[in-house]
Amino acid sequence: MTLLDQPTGPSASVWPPDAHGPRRDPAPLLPDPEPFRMLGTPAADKLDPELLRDLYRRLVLGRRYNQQATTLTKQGRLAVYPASTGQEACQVAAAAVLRETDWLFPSYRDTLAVVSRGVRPVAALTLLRGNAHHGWDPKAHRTAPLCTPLATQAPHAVGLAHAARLRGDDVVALTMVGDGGTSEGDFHEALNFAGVLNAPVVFLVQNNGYAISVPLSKQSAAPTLAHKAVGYGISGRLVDGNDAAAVHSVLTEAVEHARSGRGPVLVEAVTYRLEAHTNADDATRYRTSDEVVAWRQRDPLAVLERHLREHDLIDDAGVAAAAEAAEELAAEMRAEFHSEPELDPMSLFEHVYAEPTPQLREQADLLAAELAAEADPR
Amino acid sequence: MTLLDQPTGPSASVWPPDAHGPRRDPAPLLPDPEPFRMLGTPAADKLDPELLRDLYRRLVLGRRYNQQATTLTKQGRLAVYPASTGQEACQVAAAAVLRETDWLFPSYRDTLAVVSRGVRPVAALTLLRGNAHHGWDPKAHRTAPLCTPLATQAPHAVGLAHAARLRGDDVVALTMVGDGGTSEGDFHEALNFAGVLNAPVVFLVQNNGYAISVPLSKQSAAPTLAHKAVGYGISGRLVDGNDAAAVHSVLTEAVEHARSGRGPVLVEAVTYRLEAHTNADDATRYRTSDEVVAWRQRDPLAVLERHLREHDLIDDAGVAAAAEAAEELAAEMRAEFHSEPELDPMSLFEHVYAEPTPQLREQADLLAAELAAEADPR
Amino acid sequence: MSTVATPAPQSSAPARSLTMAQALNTALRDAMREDPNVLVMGEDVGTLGGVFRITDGLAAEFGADRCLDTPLAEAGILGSAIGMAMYGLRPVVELQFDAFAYPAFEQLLSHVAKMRNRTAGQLPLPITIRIPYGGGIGGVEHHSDSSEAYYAHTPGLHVLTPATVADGYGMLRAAIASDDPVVFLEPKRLYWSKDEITPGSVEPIGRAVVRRQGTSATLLTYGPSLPVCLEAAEAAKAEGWDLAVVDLRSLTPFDDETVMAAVRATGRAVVVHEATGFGGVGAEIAARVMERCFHHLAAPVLRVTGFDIPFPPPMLERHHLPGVDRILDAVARLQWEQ
Amino acid sequence: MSTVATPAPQSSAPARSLTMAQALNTALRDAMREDPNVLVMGEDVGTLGGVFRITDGLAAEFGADRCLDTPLAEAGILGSAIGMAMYGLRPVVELQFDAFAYPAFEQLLSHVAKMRNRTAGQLPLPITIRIPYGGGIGGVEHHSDSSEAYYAHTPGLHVLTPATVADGYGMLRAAIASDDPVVFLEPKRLYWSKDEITPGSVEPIGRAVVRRQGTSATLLTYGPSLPVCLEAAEAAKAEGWDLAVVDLRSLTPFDDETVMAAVRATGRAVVVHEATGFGGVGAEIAARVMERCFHHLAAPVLRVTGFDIPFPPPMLERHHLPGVDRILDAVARLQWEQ
Ligand SMILES: Cc1ncc(C[n+]2csc(CCOP(=O)(O)OP(=O)(O)O)c2C)c(N)n1
Ligand SMILES: Cc1ncc(C[n+]2csc(CCOP(=O)(O)OP(=O)(O)O)c2C)c(N)n1
Ligand SMILES: [Mg+2]
Ligand SMILES: [Mg+2]
Repeated sequence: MTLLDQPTGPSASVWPPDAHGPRRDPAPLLPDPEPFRMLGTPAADKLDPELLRDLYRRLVLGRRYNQQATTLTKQGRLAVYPASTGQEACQVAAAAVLRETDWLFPSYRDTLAVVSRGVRPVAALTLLRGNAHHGWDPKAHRTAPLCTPLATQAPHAVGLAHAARLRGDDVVALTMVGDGGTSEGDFHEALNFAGVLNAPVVFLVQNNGYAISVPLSKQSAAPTLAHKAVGYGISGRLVDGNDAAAVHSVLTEAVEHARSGRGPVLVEAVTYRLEAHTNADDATRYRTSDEVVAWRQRDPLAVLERHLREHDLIDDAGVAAAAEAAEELAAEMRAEFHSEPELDPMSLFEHVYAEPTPQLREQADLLAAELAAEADPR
Repeated sequence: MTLLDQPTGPSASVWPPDAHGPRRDPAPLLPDPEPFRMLGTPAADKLDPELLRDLYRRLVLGRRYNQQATTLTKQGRLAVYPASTGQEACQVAAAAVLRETDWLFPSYRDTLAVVSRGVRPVAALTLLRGNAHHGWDPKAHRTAPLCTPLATQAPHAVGLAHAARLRGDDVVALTMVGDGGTSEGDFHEALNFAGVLNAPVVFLVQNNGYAISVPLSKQSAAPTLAHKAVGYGISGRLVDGNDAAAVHSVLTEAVEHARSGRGPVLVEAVTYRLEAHTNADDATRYRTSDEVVAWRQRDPLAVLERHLREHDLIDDAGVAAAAEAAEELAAEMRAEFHSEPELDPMSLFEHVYAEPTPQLREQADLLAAELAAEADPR
Repeated sequence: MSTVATPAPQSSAPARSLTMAQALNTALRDAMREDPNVLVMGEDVGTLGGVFRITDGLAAEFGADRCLDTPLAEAGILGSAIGMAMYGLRPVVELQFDAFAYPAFEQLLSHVAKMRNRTAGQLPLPITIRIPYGGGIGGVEHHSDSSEAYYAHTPGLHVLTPATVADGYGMLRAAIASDDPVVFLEPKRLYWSKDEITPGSVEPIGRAVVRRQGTSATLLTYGPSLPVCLEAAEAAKAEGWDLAVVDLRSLTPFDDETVMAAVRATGRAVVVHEATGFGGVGAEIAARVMERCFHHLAAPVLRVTGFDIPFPPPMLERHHLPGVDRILDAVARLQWEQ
Repeated sequence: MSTVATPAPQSSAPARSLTMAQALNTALRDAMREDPNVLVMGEDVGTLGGVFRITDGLAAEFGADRCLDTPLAEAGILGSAIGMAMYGLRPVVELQFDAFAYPAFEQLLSHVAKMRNRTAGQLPLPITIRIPYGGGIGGVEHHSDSSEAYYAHTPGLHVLTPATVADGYGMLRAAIASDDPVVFLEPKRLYWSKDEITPGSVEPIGRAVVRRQGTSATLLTYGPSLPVCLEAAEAAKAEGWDLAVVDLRSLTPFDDETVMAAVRATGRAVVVHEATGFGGVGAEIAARVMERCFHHLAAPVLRVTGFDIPFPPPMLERHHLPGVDRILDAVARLQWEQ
């Protein structure tokens, strides 16, 4: 009856056949509790230098993007900005591993991943600028709107991936959730649905150690967040989120795993938010500068640049070229945010429904009359 | 600052100290994927015969209770009855392992556990009879009302257990959830809170294979439901839910574990609902009679009685005495349900708030006038 | 009103006598036959055919993928339906009972209701959310809530509730055909009501209908209270009142035109619904009728609703639910002497 | 009205000038000092002192157990608060923003609101649920909802919203002292408003207050719209209108007495709130005023509310929110010629 493969069977030995089976063998689902690393390990020697240089350019761009967005916020050009500074390796890798036909389901902090997916910064930042709720064509970019209610995008990713599979399409959905977001019921329900439907979804948890002020130790007592996978019969992977090569590698495998019908994957990337939660937050209230300094040593950009330099995979010209591209992006951002966005108050009544209700038509008339009176106060 | 012990530390080897630790070692949390059994194994030899006889008497009583409630339903004396026939070992053990000062948080199917806790059947069944929402003093019996919205009672248990701990009281809360209920977000949030707070809670999942018509294979792809524990840093145990001695033993350990401050425990008891979901359900639509027959072979009452007989731990007189006590209970139930419950329509306005609002007083007057007119139509 | 693609009526299908449950089932089946993108999902909808059998036989005809038994998690159900709709499917979600829709409230408010608006029309969500609602069937607590006010107050949702067997069919077809999300509230105590339907007929969204003409006063109602109001109107004849009865059918959008005309014609009105009165949909109806028909009214618009209490236990529910006598008492208070 | 244990006023504490945020903070601190059973819990309430700093310093004074940073899960927060209340604690729960209360909707409706009733008074739940709500601070989507209608329609909850700094203190004290659950809606755009308070004073639950006497018409409002209405009343003087302004303060219970008296005195009324109009609390107010004051009214009660749209992006919110002009336009439509 069903188009989909059922999850693969149990190892008959561990479970009596009459007891509501089949059940999976837990062993292959459990993550290695040591985060996967490549840079600085022998594994790095086998990496394609061009991939590393590409990741480096993306990281440089990403860092500059974060800086420019932060500056724009200080200038009042954005209503609020949750920076991903320090998390750029996760952001750019999440976009890099996806095909054009795959879908990304970002959270509010993931605008860099959206930009890496090809969306222009001014569009990616529309929500945070405050002129509209959303700025890009989600279908053209196969990128869902930024999601603010925590973890609520996770079931969307599962549904979309399942729908694509029903249609016979080769699509993977990747959704990004924070460590705090893993506590929400929606996270659980999404992973459970994904496991049962064997949907081609990758859940990328950026564990940056904090949910605003709340540290991971008050968020979860799990061995690692990746260990949550086993409760859903899906595979868990743990990766050093500040090692761009490792994140890229683990996510590439995860996406391939999902695409090939072997089921969803939960990836925990251990990283750190170097800035405050948003510009409105005061991080000194809940963490020490020592901690921040320690994590700056593991800045994903610095880590990768050091590797490239040490292995002679990049020269000053390469570094300069990356910086130049980043400056171009920053200049583009400044230019685009320089002009005030066009605003049409009457747009409030558009797209509430396919066609406005009689009630909305009345209300639109009221606003139109007010605007006319404002324009011509007599 | 905090009264409570923090969860015990990480094994330093598996996790870099700067990466949002401490993290737990997963190994001790993982359940043995083979359900724990005692009856029919050498472990049974060490069991206290009096405990087994006590469990037997409770099972006989429980079975009779289920039968009588089902009969009352057929007679229209209950609005609906979700029988726990086949699950009596879980029901009676859940009550038996608790101290008087502990709290029970049952679901709608767990009236037998409530009765085993000392609540009279007519009170335990009030909700299902339909004359009131609830029938016993929850504080006196330390038993929360039957909970219908699935898994929503689980966070209550966590909060109560945590509150008791804050007060310095030696209280454990045990909550009962079905296999289907484990899919709800509230289940996840409760386990996560319990793990983080290290609250003295035991989660007993009665996995009876179905959520109404939906089999476990469509509910979860987990190796076992007990494996979900690891994602919360709590201990998971798996037990044959039709082996009363095993359930009693595992739950006793779990309660002791929680009480001693070693943290919450998730116990999955694998069992089977021998009757339909409720009297309103038609189980033939979704399961074969072969399956039911196979499970009847593992009827918890038959399993224990066989054990007792084979080991000469009970004689015919003992069996007859148990049956007699059960008949007394059934007679009491018939008597209590024979009379119509007293109903006071004006009670609708009581206990909405500590004191009725002016709005409720007006509405009460309206109903009073209607009742007066009904009584004296003129 | 919402765009409703009117599917070609199924040949010249003859009228058939069905229960409301069967009419809804037929509507689902017809919609699934016509559009391969329509799929049904929820708890127990597949093998069992739903606890009220509204999805009976659909899994057999269309397969388990198009009539999907989901895990037991309402936010997950609605949340994954959102993702499916984003990919072009048209999910029809069953939430098993009124109170069991609450776990999906965040998905409903923060996503379903807003997605079209927040993406400036780029991600419409053609999702139908079927919810059996209301009392009158002796359900234990959490099985009898009337939750329409929560949905009607939420912009971006259409909120429909059929009161007749024919509307059960026609309105459900319209809901599924709508490109907007529809909360489709099924009065569970009318599931067993019987009447004729014409398969293939689609009721446009947003139109109220006058079920009974009358001259003395107008009863404004919907869903499970319609039959009660019609009964009250019959009984009122004995008192010399000729009551009009309007079935709103669609709470959002609201058919001001039909309602105001019906009230102006009589100059008196009573709103009737099962839900708790305070802040209920009846408040909106009474307020807008009085705003718009103030000088046509001989008396204030009165409301007959459930009390402001949690839904009572089965044996007491009849005292809570608006009945014929309570409606007639309200009609009697419409200041006939002045 | 609800039982309110009136705590002894703190000695002869002098009036102090505070922001609303500070007043709320002081109320929490005073309540925690007086009753060891009071505890505060929620996301970021501990170390950070809350994103609006309402719980600032409480963890330092009372410890992490009485000012508990919880995991990020609203149903879990409210659900565990229920268990704590069952054991005799009096939890004050912070849900960080309006739209982030929705995940807790099932716990709120199916348990918090009903527990006293379903157990015939045996399990009262003295829980205060603080929710910063409403717009006007340039918040991005999901940070500006006015969700009071959902709560006001739910029997078993008290729904309070302070509009002045003094009420921020006095009403929060009353909420915490109440043996019933209270949804305490804090107008976030008034957090920075400043005024004097008298520590120790508790406002009884359920009383509206006339903030401004007037003879021409009565504005009925609450929470974030009170200052706007007072401003409108000032501006109305130029048009020759003398407007009364009533601050409802408590939506449940509703103070019919004060409201009806204030409306009867002027014969005209406008209801003002930020929330979406359709099915909003304003509908209830307008309906009950017209039901009860029909023959005292020279014109229908009008409503000035947010439009029936999802809350707009920051740069457009001013067009959505009721402002002085929109209120005066409504006053002008109160049929002065007749
Ligand atoms: C349902 C919900 N509750 C609360 C919030 C408020 N909030 C916004 S971000 C945040 C912390 C999120 O932490 P995490 O998931 O770790 O992501 P990070 O900010 O670290 O990227 C909170 C509590 C929200 N957006 N949604
Ligand atoms: C939140 C919620 N959703 C749906 C239901 C309707 N419902 C009642 S029982 C049930 C199945 C429960 O299955 P399980 O948790 O396995 O418990 P069992 O009935 O097997 O004891 C369902 C779907 C409910 N009570 N609550
Ligand atoms: Mg985080
Ligand atoms: Mg079950």
